[in-house]
Amino acid sequence: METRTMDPIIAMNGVSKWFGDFQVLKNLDFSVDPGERVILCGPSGSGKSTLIRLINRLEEHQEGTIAVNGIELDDDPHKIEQVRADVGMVFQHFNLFPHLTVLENCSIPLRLVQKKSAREAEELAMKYLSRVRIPDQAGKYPGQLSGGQKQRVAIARSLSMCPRIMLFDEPTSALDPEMVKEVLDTMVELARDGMTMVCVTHEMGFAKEVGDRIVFMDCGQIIESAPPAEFFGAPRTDRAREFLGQVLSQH
Amino acid sequence: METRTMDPIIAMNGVSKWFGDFQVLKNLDFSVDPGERVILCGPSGSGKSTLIRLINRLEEHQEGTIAVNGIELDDDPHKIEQVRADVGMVFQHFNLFPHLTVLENCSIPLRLVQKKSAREAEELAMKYLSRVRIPDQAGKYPGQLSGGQKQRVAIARSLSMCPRIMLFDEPTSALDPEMVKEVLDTMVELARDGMTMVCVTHEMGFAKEVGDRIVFMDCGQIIESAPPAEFFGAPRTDRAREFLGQVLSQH
Amino acid sequence: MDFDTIRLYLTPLLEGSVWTLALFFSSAFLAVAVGLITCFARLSSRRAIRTAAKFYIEVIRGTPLLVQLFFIYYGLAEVGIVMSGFVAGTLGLTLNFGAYLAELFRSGIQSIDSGQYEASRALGIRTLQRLRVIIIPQALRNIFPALGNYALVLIKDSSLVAVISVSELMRSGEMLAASTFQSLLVYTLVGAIYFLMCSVISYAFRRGEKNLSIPGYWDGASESSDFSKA
Amino acid sequence: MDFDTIRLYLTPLLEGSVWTLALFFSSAFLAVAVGLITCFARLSSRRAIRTAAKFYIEVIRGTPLLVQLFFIYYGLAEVGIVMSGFVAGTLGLTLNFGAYLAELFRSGIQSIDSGQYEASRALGIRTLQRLRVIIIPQALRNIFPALGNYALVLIKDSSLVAVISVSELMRSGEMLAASTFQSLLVYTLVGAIYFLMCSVISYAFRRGEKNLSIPGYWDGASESSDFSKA
Amino acid sequence: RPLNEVLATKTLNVVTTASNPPHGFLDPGTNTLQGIMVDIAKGIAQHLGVSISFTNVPFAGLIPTLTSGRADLMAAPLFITEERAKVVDFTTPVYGWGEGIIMTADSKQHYPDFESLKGHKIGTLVDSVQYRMLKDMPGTTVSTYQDYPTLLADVRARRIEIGLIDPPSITYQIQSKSIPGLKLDEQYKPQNDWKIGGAVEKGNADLLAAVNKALEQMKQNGELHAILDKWGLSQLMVK
Ligand SMILES: Nc1ncnc2c1ncn2[C@@H]1O[C@H](COP(=O)(O)OP(=O)(O)OP(=O)(O)O)[C@@H](O)[C@H]1O
Ligand SMILES: Nc1ncnc2c1ncn2[C@@H]1O[C@H](COP(=O)(O)OP(=O)(O)OP(=O)(O)O)[C@@H](O)[C@H]1O
Ligand SMILES: [Mg+2]
Ligand SMILES: [Mg+2]
Repeated sequence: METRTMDPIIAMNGVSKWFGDFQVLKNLDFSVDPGERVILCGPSGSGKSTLIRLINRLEEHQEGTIAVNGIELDDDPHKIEQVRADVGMVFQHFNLFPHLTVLENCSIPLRLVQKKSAREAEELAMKYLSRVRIPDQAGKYPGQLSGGQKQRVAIARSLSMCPRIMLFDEPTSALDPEMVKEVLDTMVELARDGMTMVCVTHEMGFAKEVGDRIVFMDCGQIIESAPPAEFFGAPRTDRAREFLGQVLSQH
Repeated sequence: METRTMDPIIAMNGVSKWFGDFQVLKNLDFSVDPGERVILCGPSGSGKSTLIRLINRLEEHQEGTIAVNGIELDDDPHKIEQVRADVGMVFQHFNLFPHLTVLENCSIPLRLVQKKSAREAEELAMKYLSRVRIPDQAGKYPGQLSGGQKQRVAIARSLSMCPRIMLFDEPTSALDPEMVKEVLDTMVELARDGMTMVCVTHEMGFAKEVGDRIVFMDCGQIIESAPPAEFFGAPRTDRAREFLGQVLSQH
Repeated sequence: MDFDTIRLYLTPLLEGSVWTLALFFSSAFLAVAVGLITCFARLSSRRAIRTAAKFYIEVIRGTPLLVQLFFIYYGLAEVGIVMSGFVAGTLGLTLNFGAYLAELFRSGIQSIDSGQYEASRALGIRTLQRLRVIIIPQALRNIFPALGNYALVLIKDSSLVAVISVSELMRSGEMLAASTFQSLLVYTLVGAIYFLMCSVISYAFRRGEKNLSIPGYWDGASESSDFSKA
Repeated sequence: MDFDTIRLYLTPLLEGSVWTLALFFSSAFLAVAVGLITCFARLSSRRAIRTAAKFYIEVIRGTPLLVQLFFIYYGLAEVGIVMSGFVAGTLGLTLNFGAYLAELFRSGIQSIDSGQYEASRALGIRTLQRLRVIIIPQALRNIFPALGNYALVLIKDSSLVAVISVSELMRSGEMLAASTFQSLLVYTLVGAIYFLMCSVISYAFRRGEKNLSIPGYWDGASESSDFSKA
Repeated sequence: RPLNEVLATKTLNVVTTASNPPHGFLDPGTNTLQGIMVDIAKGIAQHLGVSISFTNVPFAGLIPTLTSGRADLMAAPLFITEERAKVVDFTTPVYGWGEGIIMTADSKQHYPDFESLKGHKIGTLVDSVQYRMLKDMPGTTVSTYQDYPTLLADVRARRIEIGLIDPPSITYQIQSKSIPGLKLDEQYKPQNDWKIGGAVEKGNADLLAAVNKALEQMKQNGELHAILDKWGLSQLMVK
C-alpha cells in the first residue's frame, strides 16, 4: 500500500445505517484513493448496494462521516449536488427512462447537467453507445430492448457523463461473456484516464481482471480488503475462504 | 441422443417472430424432452428471452407451431391457460408483486391457482423460501429487499407452484457464488423429480454443472445444440468457439 | 339567532343530510362498480365492447348531470319507466360518475408495469383474479388521491338531485330559507354541514392513503424530501 | 324553425361560445400551473408549505364552485378588490380546478417508480429539470385519461360563471330562450354546441394519448388483449 | 356610489337581468337590451342627466352586484319584500301585479280565489313565489317547470289543469307569439299583490332620493305610462 500518500477521494468513517430496526452497515470504515479500482463483493444482503448508494447520497446514513472529494455529505443540498456532479452510477436495475429513446437517455443528461449542445451531446452519447456495441439501438425505447442491451445503455449513459468517480452495481449481471469482456476493456481504459471506480460484482473473473483491490463484505461489515492476488491466493478470514470455495469449486 | 424415444414436452417447429420489421426468431426448430435440462446461451439480443417467452405465450409468434405438453398454442385462451398451469417462469427482472409481502408473493398464487388452503400455501411457500435461504425475509415487502434477495423470492415463487416445466431467464444474475451454488443444488434436485427445465444463463460454470444439453443461439437462430462436454470441449461452429473463447480467457 | 332557533332549523337540515348521505353512499358504491366494468369494457380487445364503452363515456361526459337527471326522471317517465326521485337520482349519479371513474381507473390500470401482468399470467392466475388481486390493488394505490376528488364532487353534486323532488340537504335548506326568510343563516348552516361532510370524507381518504402505502416504495413521507432537497 | 331563424339564434350563441372557450382556455392553462405548484407544495418536505397546500386543497374541495365565484366577484369587491366578470371567472375556475388537479397530479407523480428519481439524481439532474424532463412526462402519461375528465368538466362548469355577469354560452342561451320563447329549440342548440366542444376536446385527448404512448410499454392497443384473453 | 360621484362620472351603472320579458330581455335581432325595466332605467338616467351602462346577470346575481358596489341602480323585476329590503333600499314602487291563473281557452271552470285551487293539478315555475304559495296546500298536485313555454305546453296538452303564473309575462308571451287555445282566468282574485321597484345600495340616501324624484316626474309627465303602455301593461302601474 505504497500509494497512500494522496488524500482518499472517498472517505467513510464509522458509518452506520439502519433500515428501521435492522442495522445494514455497522460502524464501517472505507476509503478509496483517486484512480483506484475497488471491487466490492460478498454474500447477498451484506450491504454492498447500500454502501455505494451512500456515496452519492441516494440513502442517508445515521452515524459516522462520509466525504467525497473532500466534501462532507450532510443535509446541505448544495454539497449533495456538487458530489453528484462528480459521481456516476450504474444501477443493478438499470433505471432507464422509459419515455426517452436510448439516444435521449444518454444525451439528455449531458445537455441538462453539463449544458452541452444537442449535437455535442448526441455525438458523445453515440460514442459510448458504440463502445458497448449498440449504436444500432439508438432510436429504440428501453421497453424494446433485451436485458443485456438495457444494461449496456445504462453503462453508456453513466460513462458519457465522464464522472471522476463511477459506482457500478453489478454492471455485468445481464451480460454474456463476450460483452463482459467488452465492458471490462472499457473500464480498464477509463481507469487509465484516472477515473476512480467502485464496483459491486459477483463475477470473480471480472473482479480479478479489473480490481486494484478487493473488499469483501459480510453482514454490514468489511471483513477483508486486499489486492486480488492476495485475496484470491490466500484469503485471511475463514468467511472469505468459504465464500471463495464456492466460486472455485464451480469453474 | 438415445433418449429420443419419448415425445418432446416442448416442440417448436419453424417458428418465426417479428417485432415490427425486426425479425427476432428465424424459422427456428427447438424441442425439449420431458425431464431434460436445457441451457440456452448466446450473445445479448440473440433472442433467448423471446424464445422462452413464447413457450408460455407471453409473446405471440407469427409463423410456425409451438406445442407444449401436446397442446398447440394458438389464440384459444383455454389452451393457453392449460399450458400456463404446467409451466413456471422466473423472470430476468423478477417482477415481484410490490404490494404483497414476500410470503404473500409466494403463497397467494398457490391459493388462487391451485386452490390450496391458506395454511398449506404458506407452509409450502416457507419451505421454498427456506431452500433459497430467506425465510427471515418472509414478512418484508419486495421494495425492502436487496437484488439477490428479490431474485431468490422470484425463484421460490415459481418453484412452489411445482410446475412440470420451468423456464428460467438468467436466474442467478444477481446472486453471489454461494447462492448460485444453492440454487444450482435446488435445480438439480428438482430435475431428479422429473421437472423439465429451460434455463437462459451467461454463467458457463453453472451451465456446465446443470445442463443436459447446451443450446447456443445467435441472431435469432439456433447455431449449436450439444451436451456440455461436447459443447465446451469441441464446439462445432466458429461462432460458438469465438463466444467460448471469451469465457475461457476470463477465468 | 339564539340556540333554540338553530336547533329548530337543524332538524329539517339533518333530515336533508340523511338523504344526501344516502344518495352519496348508494351512488358511490354503484359508480365504482359501473366505473370498473366500463373501464374493462373500454380496454377489451373486442371492438364492439370497446366502442360501446367509449360511446357511453363520451355521451355522459359530453352532457351535464342536470340534463341526465331530467332525462331519467322526466324523460323515461314519458315512455312509461317511472322511478322514485331517490332511485332516479342514484341512477343518474351512478351513471354520471361511473363514466368519469372509468377513465380514472383506466389511468390507474395503465400505470401498472406490464411485468406485473406477465408475472401473474405466467403463474397461471386468471383474468378476474389477476385484476382483483394483482392489478387493481396497485392501480387503486396509484389513483387514490384523485379518487378522493370524485368522492368530494359526488357529495356536492348530489344537491342537483333536488330538481327531481328529493329533499336532500340543499333542497331542505332552500325550503327552510323560503319559509323562515333567514336565508343567510340557513345557507350558512347548509354550507357548514356540507363542509363537515367533505372534511370527514377527506380525512377518510387521507387515512386510506396511509394504509395503502407500501414499505420500501413511494410513501410520501420519505420521498417527499425529493422536491426540496437536491 | 327555418334556416333564417336558426342563423338568427346562432349569432348570440356563437358569441357566448367565444366567451366559454376563452374561459376554458385561460383557466385550463392556469389551473394546470396552479395544480402543479400545489401538488409540489403538497409533497414538500417543509411542514409549513405542505400544510398550506393541504389547507387550500381542502377548503376548495369542501365548498361549491358557485360559492367561490360569488366570493371572488362580489365578496372581494366589497373590500375594494374589483375584477371584471371574466377575470373573476377565470380566477375562480383556476383556483377550483387547480385544487382538484393538484391531487390528480399527485396521483400521477406517486405512481412513478422511485428508481426514476434515483437515476436522475445520480446523474446530477436538478430538482426542476428532474421534474420537467423525467417525472412529469411519465406522470402525465399515467394520468392522461383522467385529465381528459377535468377538461370536459371544466368546459361544462364554465357555465356557472354566468352568475358573475359573463354572458357565456349557457347565459346567452337563457336570454335567447327568454326573449324568443323557443326554449326547446334554443336549449337543443346550446346542448349541441356544448356536446360539440366536448367531442372536440375528447378527441384531442384521445389523440394526445396515442402520441404519449411509448413503444414497448402499455399502449392500450397491444395490451388490451389482456382483459379478454387468458 | 353616492349621487355626486355618479353625476361627476356622468354614467349610471345599472344592473338588470335579461331573461324576463317583457321586463327585461335581449333582443336577438338587434342584440340590444329591451323591456320595461330597461326603459325605466333609461328614463331615470335621462332625468339625472347622465348616460347609462348596463350589467346583465342572472337572477341570483342581482342583489350581490348591487351590494358589492358594482352597480348604482338595480332595474329588474324583483318583488319588493321585507327580507330584500333589509339588504338593499328599494325605490317607490313602479308597477306590480298579483298571481294569475292560466287555463285552456275552452275551460268552463272558474277559480274565484286561492282557496279554490285546492285539489287540482297545478303547474308553476321552480323556485317561484307561486310555488312557495302552493307547496304546502294539501291534496294538490304541483308540477314545476323550468320556464313558461314548457308550462304552457303542458296546459295545452292538459297534463295540468291550470298554471299559477305571473300574468304580465304570460300576457306578453301569448300576444307576441300568438299562442292559441289559452286564456287567463279573469275572475280570479289574487291573494297577493307584489310591487316592483328599482333599488340602490343600502344607505345610499341621496341617490335613492334622486331616483325617486325622477320616477315621480316620469309618473307626472306620463312617461311611465307610455313605457308600460308600449308593453301593453299600463293597467299595472302603481297609482
Ligand atoms: N418490443 C420490442 N420491439 C422491438 N424489438 C424488440 C422488442 N423486444 C425485444 N426486441 C429485440 O429483440 C432482440 C431479442 O431480444 P431478447 O430479449 O430475446 O434477447 P436476449 O437473447 O434475451 O438478450 P439478453 O441476453 O440481452 O437478455 C433484441 O435485439 C431486442 O432489441
Ligand atoms: N428499505 C429497506 N427496508 C428494510 N430493509 C432493507 C431495505 N433495503 C434493503 N434492506 C436490507 O438491507 C440489507 C442490505 O441490502 P443491500 O441491497 O445493500 O444488499 P446487497 O449486498 O446489495 O445484496 P445483493 O448482492 O443481493 O444485491 C438486505 O438484507 C436487505 O434486506
Ligand atoms: Mg445489491
Ligand atoms: Mg434476455
